[in-house]
Amino acid sequence: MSESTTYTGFWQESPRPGILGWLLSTDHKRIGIMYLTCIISLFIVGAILGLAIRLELIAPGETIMGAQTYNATFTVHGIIMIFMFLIPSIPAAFGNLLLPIQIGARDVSFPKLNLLSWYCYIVGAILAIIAIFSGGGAPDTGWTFYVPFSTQTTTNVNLAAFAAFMLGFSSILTGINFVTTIHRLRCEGMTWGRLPLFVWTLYATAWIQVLATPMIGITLVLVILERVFGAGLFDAARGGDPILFQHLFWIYSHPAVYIMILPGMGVISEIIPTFARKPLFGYWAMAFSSLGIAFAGSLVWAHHMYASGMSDFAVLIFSFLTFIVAIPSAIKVFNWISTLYKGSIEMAPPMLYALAFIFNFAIGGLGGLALGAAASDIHLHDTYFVVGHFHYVMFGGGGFALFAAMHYWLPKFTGRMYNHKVAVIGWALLFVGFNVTYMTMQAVGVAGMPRRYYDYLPEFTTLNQVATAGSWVMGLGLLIMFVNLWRGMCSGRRVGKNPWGATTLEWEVPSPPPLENFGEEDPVVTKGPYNFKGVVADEY
Amino acid sequence: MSEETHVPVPYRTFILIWVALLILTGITVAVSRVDVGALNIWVALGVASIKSSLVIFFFMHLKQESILFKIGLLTMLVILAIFVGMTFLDILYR
Amino acid sequence: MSIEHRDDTGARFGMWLFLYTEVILFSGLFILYAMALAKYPAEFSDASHKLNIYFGSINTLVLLTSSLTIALAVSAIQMGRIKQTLILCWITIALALVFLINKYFEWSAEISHGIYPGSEQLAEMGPGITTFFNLYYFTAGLHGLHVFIGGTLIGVVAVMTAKGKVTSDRYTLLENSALYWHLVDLVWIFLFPLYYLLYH
Amino acid sequence: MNPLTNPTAQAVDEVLIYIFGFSLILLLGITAVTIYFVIRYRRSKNPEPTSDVAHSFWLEAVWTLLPTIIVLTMFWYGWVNYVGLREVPEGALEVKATARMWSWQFEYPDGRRDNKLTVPVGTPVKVTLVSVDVLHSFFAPAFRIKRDMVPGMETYVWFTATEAGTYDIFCTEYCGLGHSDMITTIEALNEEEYAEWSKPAAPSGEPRGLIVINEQGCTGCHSLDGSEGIAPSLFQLAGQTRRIVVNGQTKEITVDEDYLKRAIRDPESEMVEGYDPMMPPYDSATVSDADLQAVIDYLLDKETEPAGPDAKQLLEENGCLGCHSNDGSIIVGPSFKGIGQRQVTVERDGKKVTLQVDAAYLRRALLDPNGEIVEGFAPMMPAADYLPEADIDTLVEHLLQQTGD
Repeated sequence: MSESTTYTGFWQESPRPGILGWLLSTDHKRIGIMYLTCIISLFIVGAILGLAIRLELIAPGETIMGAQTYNATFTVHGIIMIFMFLIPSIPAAFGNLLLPIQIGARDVSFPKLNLLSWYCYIVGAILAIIAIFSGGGAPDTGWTFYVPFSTQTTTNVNLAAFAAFMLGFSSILTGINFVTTIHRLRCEGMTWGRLPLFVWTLYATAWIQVLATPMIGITLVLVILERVFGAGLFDAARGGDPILFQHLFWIYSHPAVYIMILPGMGVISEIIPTFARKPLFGYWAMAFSSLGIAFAGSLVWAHHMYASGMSDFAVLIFSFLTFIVAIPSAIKVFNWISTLYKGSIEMAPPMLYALAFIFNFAIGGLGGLALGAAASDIHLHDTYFVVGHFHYVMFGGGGFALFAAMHYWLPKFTGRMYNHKVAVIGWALLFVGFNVTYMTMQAVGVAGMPRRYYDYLPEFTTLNQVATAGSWVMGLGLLIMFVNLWRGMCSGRRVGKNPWGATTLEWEVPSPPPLENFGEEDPVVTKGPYNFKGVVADEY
Repeated sequence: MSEETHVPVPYRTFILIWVALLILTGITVAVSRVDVGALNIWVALGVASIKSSLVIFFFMHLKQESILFKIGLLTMLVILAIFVGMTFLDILYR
Repeated sequence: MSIEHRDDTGARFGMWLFLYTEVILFSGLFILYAMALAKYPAEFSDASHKLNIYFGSINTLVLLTSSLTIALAVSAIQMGRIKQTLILCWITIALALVFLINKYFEWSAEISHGIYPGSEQLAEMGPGITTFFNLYYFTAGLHGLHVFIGGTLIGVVAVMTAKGKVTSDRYTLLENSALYWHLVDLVWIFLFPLYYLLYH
Repeated sequence: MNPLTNPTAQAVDEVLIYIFGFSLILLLGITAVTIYFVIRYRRSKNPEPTSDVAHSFWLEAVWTLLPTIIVLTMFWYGWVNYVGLREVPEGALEVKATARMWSWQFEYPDGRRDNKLTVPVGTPVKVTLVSVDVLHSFFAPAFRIKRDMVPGMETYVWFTATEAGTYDIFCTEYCGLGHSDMITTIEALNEEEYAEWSKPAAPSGEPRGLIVINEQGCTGCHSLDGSEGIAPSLFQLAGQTRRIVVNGQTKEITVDEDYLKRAIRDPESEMVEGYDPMMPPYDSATVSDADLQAVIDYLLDKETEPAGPDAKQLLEENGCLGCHSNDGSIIVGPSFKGIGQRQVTVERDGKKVTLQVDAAYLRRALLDPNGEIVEGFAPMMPAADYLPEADIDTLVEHLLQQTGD
């Protein structure tokens, strides 16, 4: 690729020069890069807050912050990580970068709407940050905004809830765009059976974004109205029902878990075939299990509420349905592992992250079984076991999938490769630190430590100290990973079209891809997405 | 990527639908004056569903749209029914 | 080399998806309504009597008619009758205004009776009636907001039609605004019997 | 997690062990197979894939069906044992637990209140759960029981302590600032200790006068708390003046022992103005002279009035100490130390006012705490308006005596 040392693809080609060329760009890749930048920045903020939470818990009693600060810290950590990092992470950042290229399109169906969606995201994020520093102080409700506490606290819940509303609106617009794009803009020959699995998972995710997100919108609006007008729709003294809030909240927020994890599964389904040089095992099972998870995921919200005072009959039904959702997830794990069978496996950094994903997700999923069963959930609910469990799924799953995607696709979009040895060191520290931290949290939860405690009884001290030490290893791993990726992007070795020997359409265009992706002629697809015959990896 | 162009719907059809909607509105009001117990709310919802079907299929041209639009609407309605119905599992048995 | 990419069906499909999100948005309030109705059937019936059925019925007629006019406007633009399209659009907007003015008088009357969210008079009527009116104000308020947005949207499209930017072979904008307007009508079709016509 | 012998813990632990056991086997299996494949088929050894099988109906059917069966057994086991947690055995002792920000109060059947849950070993206990402000949750890890406490709703848990000891109770539903301090204990006592613990409350019980009043059904017409009824209230009679009608003449008298005697033995001779003559006379066959004296003593608030709970106990029982310290440190609200002679700056209707703490201020602060907020503190104190007037007086008096140092 010597002739292209100055080639920079979409990074330079733009109707407008400079910063406006980015802020007013409707190019899906530029919007994707803007999302990625914001998401990673907010992730770093959230991670620092997370480390502060762990540091506070290094010993019983007050160590580095008081109770109010602690409550605000875990609330802001939750709001940032859920609404501003995980939900938009893979769908909005990598979905935007990849979806059109992978289906052979030049852009999404509604490029202007796509930009608007990014602005909604930014406005939401800015409002949330203003909420921390203004009014009655940073919100202290937890990211769940449970009533009646959220309607009574004097902290700045109104603005934070409105910020979450804006972020939800951004998510809806992205969802609408993706569903339409996948239906309307597939190139010639790109049948449903030839869609890369990442696209399938984005498709399932986009439907959840469209059909579930409005529910959190109206719920948060009602919390604001409750605070402003004192309406009492969730206030038992005025005829309301506080448990109904939890229903409305989880009707969205449980499917939201799948918004966070499904695209991650899609990423893993792309990476594993590439580094095993084998087609993904059970393509249709994988495709349909994504749709199955998306659908069944909207049937199980009340499994967050077994101890809430909900009816026992509802516990019965929701517990049953919860176990049904476990099955498509299990199928995915088995299919990924079967893909490895008799493959030609290369342990490149993306593959390491992908395998770590499977391990972490398996632990998270299996821990979910104990939470899905009614009797055992009664003990584990609202303890640190839950905190450990959802970090296994969200961070060990969604987060690791994002890191896998960054190691896999950033060379494509920057045209440069990072240092592999350093990447492996970062991965190892992250993986070990992660498991030490969250496995210990699960243990301390089984022992009975409730969540959202800034102070705890002395009997929980040892395990908390181990978890805190683990968080430092994890922090170091993250630091090494980010620095390595950054240096790779700025000054790494240049790569050609297809450094990994992968098969989907994005690897057939130059790195980085040009504006409108495919030059003069639209691509024509003639084979399935994971046909490795004759595909050779470029040297780098 | 097929482009479906619609034949314009004649004014007459729309006006007929409008008359039907007005008649159905009258029926809703009339039925609400008769006491049939818990059935009232179901009759009201039933008539409202018929009215909305007319609006969706004719005014909103769903009749002319491809199967994709219809499946999409069905999906949304199924999810909606799940949200409402399964919340009742708690409220009615508490 | 920006390519002119046009996909009218895609645009309509996107609009439908957006309408689904609107339906789910309203459904949050309808879920609360259903649960409260199951809990306080008699109180809801009493509260329903306090609403003015004439205001409700007139607004129903107004919205159904506006739905007709905007549907006719779409047919008109398809047939290239720009002038008729414009007239129909303006009638729709006028009906939207009638609806909002009607709503204004209805709400003023109720508020003057001390019935509004958070009022003490409402609290004295007991939890069932309080819940009914809270839901009524929030649902009708959200609906009113949609009437306003829909009317504005149609106004913008009408201006664009007058300027020749919306034409007989490029009318997706009008079609999508009409879809949005029909949604406003659909919500009201359910809102009307559930709030105004509840008898036991 | 020590092995526990109490029934609820056993029910939950069985399920936990079953699920964790299966999960461990599955996790080890998945991990072992993955590691084996990664090593066996590494690219240096296996440069090209040696199989291109992309699906297998039977294999996929097996690993769909097998997990389905396994998870359904988990579901069923979990549900059956959950039902056990919900069905309270007969003969359970009933205790009412009230949660407020951020304290616990347990009310026993004999009316006594405490901030710890004291139970006998071997007897099932049903705890009825209510909350007066926001969501809380009752969690006793040793018994594996948990239930949210929802305002406006009654929930419950049950457990049986099989071994004497002290067990933690946590609040597990986030409830704000003092959430992690909302901890108390279950004191499981063996038979003798429990009998000893429950003794003092039983005999002291109610004063004789009150028992007579209740037995005779006086409260059917006369309230004891000052509320108006079809007859004058019996609340705080001593020293009050009443306008009475004697033989058509209205005169004002002071309520005293003699008047009360006449009013009970021969009510129609002197009627309180504004009430109808409908009270039956109570002769000495119905109410003995001794009982009459007891009633009058009770009504006039003489010695037999059981000593009200002392102020320190009230502060503890009602969770005041969760936010207000006795030693001058700031927990959430201002400390009680020196409060009796303190000058405070409060915000009232948006205006700052500096005032000297006095009885009236303390009363306002207890009954309408958020009407005047001390500068630098958040308006979050729940009103103590559920306490009887006498307790409020006790508290105000006690607080005024806190002169610091």
